[in-house]
Amino acid sequence: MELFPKIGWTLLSLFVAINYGFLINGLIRKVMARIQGRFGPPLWQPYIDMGKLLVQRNSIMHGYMHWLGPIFRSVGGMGVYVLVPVVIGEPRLAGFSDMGDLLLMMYFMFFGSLGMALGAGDAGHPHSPIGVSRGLSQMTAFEMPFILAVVALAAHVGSFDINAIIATQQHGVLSWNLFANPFASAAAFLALLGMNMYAPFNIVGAPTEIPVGPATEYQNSYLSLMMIGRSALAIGKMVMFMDLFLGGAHSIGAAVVKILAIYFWSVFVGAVFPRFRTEQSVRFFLRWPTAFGVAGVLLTQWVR
Amino acid sequence: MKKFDPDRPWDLTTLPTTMAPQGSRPHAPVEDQCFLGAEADIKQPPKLQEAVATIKNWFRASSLNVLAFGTGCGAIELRPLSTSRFDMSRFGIPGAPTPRQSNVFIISGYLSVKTLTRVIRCYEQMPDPKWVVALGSCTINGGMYWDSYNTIKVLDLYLPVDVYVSGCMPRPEALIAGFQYLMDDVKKGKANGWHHYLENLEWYRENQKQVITDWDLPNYNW
Amino acid sequence: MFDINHGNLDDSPDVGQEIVRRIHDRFGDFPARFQKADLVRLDVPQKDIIPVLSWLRTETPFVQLTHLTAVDWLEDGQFELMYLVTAPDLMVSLHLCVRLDRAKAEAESVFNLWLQAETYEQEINEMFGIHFPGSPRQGVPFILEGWRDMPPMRRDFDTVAYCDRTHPVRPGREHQDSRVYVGRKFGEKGYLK
Amino acid sequence: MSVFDYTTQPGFDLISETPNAGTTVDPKEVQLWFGPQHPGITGNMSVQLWLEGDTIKRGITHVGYLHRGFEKLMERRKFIQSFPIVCRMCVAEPDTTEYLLASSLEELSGLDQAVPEKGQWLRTLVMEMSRLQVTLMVMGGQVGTMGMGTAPNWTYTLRDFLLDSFEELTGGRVYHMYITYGGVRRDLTPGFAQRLEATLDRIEERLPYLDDLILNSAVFQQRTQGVSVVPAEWADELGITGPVLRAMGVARDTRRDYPYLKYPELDFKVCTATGSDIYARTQVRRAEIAESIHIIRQILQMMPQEGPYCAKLPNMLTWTIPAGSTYVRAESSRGEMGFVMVTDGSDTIRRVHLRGPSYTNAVTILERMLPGMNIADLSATMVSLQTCPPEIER
Amino acid sequence: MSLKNVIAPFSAWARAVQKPFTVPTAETFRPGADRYRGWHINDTEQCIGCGTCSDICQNSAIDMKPVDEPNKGDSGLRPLVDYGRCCWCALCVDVCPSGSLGLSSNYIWIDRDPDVFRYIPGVDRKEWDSDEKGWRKDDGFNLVDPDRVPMPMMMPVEDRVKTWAEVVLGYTEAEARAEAARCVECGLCVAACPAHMHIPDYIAAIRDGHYDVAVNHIYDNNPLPEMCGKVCTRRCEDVCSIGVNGDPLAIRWLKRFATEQFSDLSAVLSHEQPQIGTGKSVAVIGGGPGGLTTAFYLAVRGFKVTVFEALPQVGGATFFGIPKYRFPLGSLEKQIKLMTDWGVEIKTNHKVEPDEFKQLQQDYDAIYIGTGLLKPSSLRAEGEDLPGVMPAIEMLIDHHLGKTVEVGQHVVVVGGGNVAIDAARISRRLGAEVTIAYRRRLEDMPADYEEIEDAEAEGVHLMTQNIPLRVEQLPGGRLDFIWGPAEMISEGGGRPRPKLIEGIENHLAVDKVIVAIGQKPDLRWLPADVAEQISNSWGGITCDENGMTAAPGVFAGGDLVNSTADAISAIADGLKAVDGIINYLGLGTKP
Repeated sequence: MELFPKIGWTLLSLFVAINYGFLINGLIRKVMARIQGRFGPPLWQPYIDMGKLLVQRNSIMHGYMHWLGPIFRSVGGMGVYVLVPVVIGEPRLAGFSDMGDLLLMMYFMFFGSLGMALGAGDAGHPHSPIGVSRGLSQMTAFEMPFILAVVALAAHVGSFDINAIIATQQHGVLSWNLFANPFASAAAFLALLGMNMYAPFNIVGAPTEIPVGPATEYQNSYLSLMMIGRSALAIGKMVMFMDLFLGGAHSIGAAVVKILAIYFWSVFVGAVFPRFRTEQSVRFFLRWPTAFGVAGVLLTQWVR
Repeated sequence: MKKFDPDRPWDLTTLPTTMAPQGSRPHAPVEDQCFLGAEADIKQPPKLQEAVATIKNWFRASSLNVLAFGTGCGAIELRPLSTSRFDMSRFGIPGAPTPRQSNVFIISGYLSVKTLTRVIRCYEQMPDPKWVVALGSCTINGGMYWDSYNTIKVLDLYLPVDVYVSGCMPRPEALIAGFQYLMDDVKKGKANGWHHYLENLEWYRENQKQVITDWDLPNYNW
Repeated sequence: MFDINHGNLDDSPDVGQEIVRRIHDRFGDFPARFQKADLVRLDVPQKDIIPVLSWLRTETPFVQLTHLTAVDWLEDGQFELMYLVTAPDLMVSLHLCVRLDRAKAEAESVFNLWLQAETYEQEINEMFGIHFPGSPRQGVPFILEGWRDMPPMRRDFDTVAYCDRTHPVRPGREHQDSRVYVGRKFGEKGYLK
Repeated sequence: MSVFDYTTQPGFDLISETPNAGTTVDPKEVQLWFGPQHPGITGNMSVQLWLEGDTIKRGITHVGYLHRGFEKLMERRKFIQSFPIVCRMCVAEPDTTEYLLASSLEELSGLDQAVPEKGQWLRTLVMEMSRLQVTLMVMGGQVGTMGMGTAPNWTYTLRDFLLDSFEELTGGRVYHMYITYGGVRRDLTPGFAQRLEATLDRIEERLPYLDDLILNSAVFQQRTQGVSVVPAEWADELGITGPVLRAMGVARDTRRDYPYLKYPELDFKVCTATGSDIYARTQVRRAEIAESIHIIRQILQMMPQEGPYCAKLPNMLTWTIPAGSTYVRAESSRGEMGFVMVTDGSDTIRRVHLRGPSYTNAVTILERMLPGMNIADLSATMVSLQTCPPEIER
Repeated sequence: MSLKNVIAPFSAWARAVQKPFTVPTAETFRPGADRYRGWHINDTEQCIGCGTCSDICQNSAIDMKPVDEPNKGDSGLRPLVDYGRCCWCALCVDVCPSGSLGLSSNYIWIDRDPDVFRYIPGVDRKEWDSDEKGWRKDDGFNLVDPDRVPMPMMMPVEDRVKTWAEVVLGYTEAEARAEAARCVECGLCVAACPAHMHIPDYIAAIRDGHYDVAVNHIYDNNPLPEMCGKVCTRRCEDVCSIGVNGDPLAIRWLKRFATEQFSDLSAVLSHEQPQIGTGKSVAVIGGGPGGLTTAFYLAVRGFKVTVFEALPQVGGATFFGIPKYRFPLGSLEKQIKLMTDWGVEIKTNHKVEPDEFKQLQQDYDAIYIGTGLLKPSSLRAEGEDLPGVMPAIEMLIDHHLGKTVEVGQHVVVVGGGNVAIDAARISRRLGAEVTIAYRRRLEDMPADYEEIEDAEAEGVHLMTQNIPLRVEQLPGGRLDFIWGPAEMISEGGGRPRPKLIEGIENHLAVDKVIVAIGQKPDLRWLPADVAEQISNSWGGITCDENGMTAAPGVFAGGDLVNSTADAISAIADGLKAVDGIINYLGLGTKP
């Protein structure tokens, strides 16, 4: 595909993905509300929030680094998304997946978080650095099993190319890495809990401890930018997990369902648990998930 | 427009026509300035301006983040309101943990002088436009603490109030009705206590300093 | 932790009577009032209160300071400190009341005996202006902030006058006392006075 | 320099261009204001913390944000006029203070003998219902401070069903103003017992799920076991009562030790747990919910259906009470609450002082538990100690 | 971390498929409970404006506001509630003596203007005014004491008729203070009392044990309080706010209690009135309560006052009209002694003649006429001239002057006023069987209800709806009292009127028929021209608002003027005349 149509299609796809992220966000609020025994806000509430954030005044400025935080964050999120192929064999929805590999994706994931951390740290409010330190410790912890899982898959395929990993899973459901390499999957899906920052791993922005953590001084347009970035990142991550473990998707419908299913895994856990303290969550990730990750790598070697 | 009457500071229909009071930051103009519209600079037809204002106000009214600050007794009814039984989030009213991200300040009853200092601080940290909902008798005329040495009696001498919800304490249902009232006002563009506060900052500051003896707040509002 | 003599106080049929008898034997004949099964009030002179309290704290089961508060007897020119000391196992409390001179409002601290007395004494210091030398938080604001007036719990502090001075109320109220209104309306007047 | 710097306000705000006067900042320390504007604080109070990372080095509680001068106000009101005030002393649990005021003045005036049987039963019912509703609230709030929304949503709703019963019986949801001198203000409504039973059934139906969510939850256990242990030797020294004490394994309960109202006639056990940590306190509260339901069922069965509910009162506008002083106590959901009441023969109270469990819990105990605590546990600890700011400062 | 504890919390997901707890949006504004404490309502018809709600409100949330159209007998005030103060404790409802105040079950009131949260319930119409639900007064919980402290009686009923001793014992100190403590100090009684006595003030003083203060308050506008304390018609108690739903405060007994505490009143009383009347003199004709009031308060101001009384004893109707078992002579004498001590000159057995009146007009600066009603009304039935038929007023005067009154074995007293009851009870004590014949129903009787009860208790037989037809002489000196039954018919407004049922004649054999159906004025002692000038159609005297008649310098008051025929009205007239005389003589500071 030519570059410019590709850019156009990717931007369109990104736009749709962000909207889908918003809807999923609304849906999750609904579902969370249901288990709590209430109706919850309307499905389109994230859009209204977004609109509201855009029409409110900003009243504070903590310097340009602070302002750049959400931009890093959204660039990171979008970077992840544009590097994943959403539908197999559909070049218009494949983004730039042929131009980058898993390592670049993970770089973007780190990049967003680190940029955010840098920006938030500039806010001056003690909640921000505390939240940042919590977030970074937890991130380092869950990256461990996640990287092990990715390494296991990459070792299996012999490449960090995501299209190659997808290609190995096209021999029926059982060939999905979810079943082909359950240990790596377990490691990755447990790490996903940490990535999505639902309970019990939502220590970063815990409202009852350090209200909204790193984002404590962000408001309005900054927040709206962060919402966009988070939405793109969430969909990007889900698509990545879909590609890595659920064999990708052959149609848009399948992608929608699989993304939702993967996302709901963390909601399913998050609704019923309180949160861990930082050191507990670090300890958690470095224990069973890491063990699973190591087992996944070993399994790959053994299968080979 | 009626003349601003210092004896009736709570009468928000008497907005003075002067510009922002002395001491306020130059970039806090009276015009509505936000990410989506530094429209004061752009010459737009009035019809369009009106339509844009309507849309903006609709967005503002439909997503009211309530600052989590239980200033008084009334805070106990905010819990049922925000949890399953009354579920205020279905009306688009979630809680917000920090003043930077909230739009509505619920003054849930009496304010001791010590709390008033914090309330003013939090109020000024909130981004404009922002609204104050005052609960119960205490905010109107002192309530049952009318002769207490440590509580203020008339809230609107110190902060602009957009909606009063009567009752001691108001039930969650009354609070929901209060929010609906506030939403209506916001949609119509009537609830502009924040604007009033900016314009009469000196007057408010003077009142605030009368009761707060240890004054360490800045004299401008940003 | 402490040498608590649970001794024969446990065995006595009426703990209140027994402990008062012992205090009388040891410290002097303070007036005692047996108010109910679990409460005895003792009026102790100021010089004896600390010895009585430390004796109770260290050598009897009356180990708990349930509260400490003050009363302002403005007419008598005195403050009264009320210590409620409880024997949690025996379920009996002693209300030890001490009168202080109001002009020289100072009392000895019991912080050394009970840790939490620091808060009680801090509050009494703030609210009544009674000074407890040696208590750790004397003079530190506890509840009030930026208070410039006399300690508010003193009887001669007029809270209404303070409110009138400091906290404006909403104008427009006007009250007619029915007694006065009716008298005036119907021409009530006196013929002797 | 005083460590009590009360000029700074929620968190640092460096933009305010006025550095917090009087504070010296250790470069390694972060100073953090936990409250009063804070979602994790139990009411309007604040804890000033000095942190190193997530660990608290030391801290000081600041109260007074809710001070209304109740004790002063009651000194200048007639006895009956004090009655609407006292329920505001502890917002969540108004009935205990109402009972304490009523019983202390009844004792001093000699009215206590006149309180009719049914009035006593109704008082007991209301007191126990109020204990139940607060315990439910705290039970959910405990896990709510740890970031789970599901359980608090349920328990607040269950509490709200109880508030419906309160509303039916007393005419008010939160401030009941029901227990007054000589008895209570109104009789039972027809069919009240059945509706209350239904509510109790509804609560009981949900309790196993709550157990699964809270006590049986692996994460909750990890978060709470061994956390914020109150040393046993503090029990007597600091006058700890209530669930905090019973979580140390000490079976003390004002209802049993200093019997009042109809509690001697009721069959209930004093719930204890061991460990003295947050988990143990939650266990005690969970057991007390079941026990309270059991007690309320008994009351509904044993209560006489007929009879007066309030003694014949003298003219309340001119009521005078002979001079005297007393101390009365009752078991609230937090522990022993007491009123020191001094009268001087006039028609007003001379001095009244509320002795609440939060007073030591939130100031003395909390401040001593802070060093070394993780900031994540602070909120949970405050809830488990059930600190209630309005009761501290009145 | 056991696996079981990891899995257990997931059971909560069962909740997700159940119905939410949330109140549906459509039902969000649920109605309050049946006794919810919502906004105030007030039945302005029932409200008496006593202000008790305002007194008990610890938030000072209730103001009493004058309203345009007050009802008769109330203060003209209505409560205004400030919802900037209210705490909805509903003590105002529970204390409301009339039960008019209530709380509705509405609870939503939202506004952006804080000034609107003030209103007068019932007057400012609100949508919840007709709410049936909400907090209402309950009989089982009373904040004021509705039960009067019972007045102890001297002796059992059966012994009473044998003696002339006083029937009522009077309160003890404890009882009086307990009774006084029931007062809510609304002041409605002040309006109802013709003399506007300072009732709440002296009751409060009695409550606090300051009886000297109480007596000073009482004497401030009543020189015969001990008499009033025993026999007053006490219109104050009729309007007493506690009396709406309970026993009214025993104001009369309390006044009696206070005045009986002191044998020497001069030592207790103090007066601060300036001596403006030195050199002026006033003649008071008729030593009844009105005349004595004028005389006393003018004497206090330094006037030279002379009282002319035709009977051997001053006191007028309070002397001869009230039996001694209700009002012992000693009480009266104590009060008269105070008057003479303070400068009133009293001339008894001195009947003023027409010529003398002219002389008095010249000798004195002003004259007060208070001769009362002495001419009995006629029975307007055949046989009223028979020797056994006698007017009650004559019988009472004779009795009090110590003359022997023959009543025989059986007496019928015609009438239903206090005079009739007094005549009946005196006859009963003289040993007769007594029947009272009254034209209307029992509840229409103008006499004091306590008097009626006491009379019945003493064995007086009451016959109501009984219209005398004629009296006939029977052989043996007895009389046949013939009467017909009446039915009550109401026409238009007004109270029901008795109408004779024709054709029925009942007979009653009696020894005496005592006629007590009222008296008329008798002005024959006045010079004809003066009488002509000042009298009116029914033979009484018409006065202006200062108490002055058409003749300059001649004032009048009491039964002659106001026809209400009770002592307290006469005292009120006397007080009016005091002001009138002072102003007439140009000594007052006119407002």
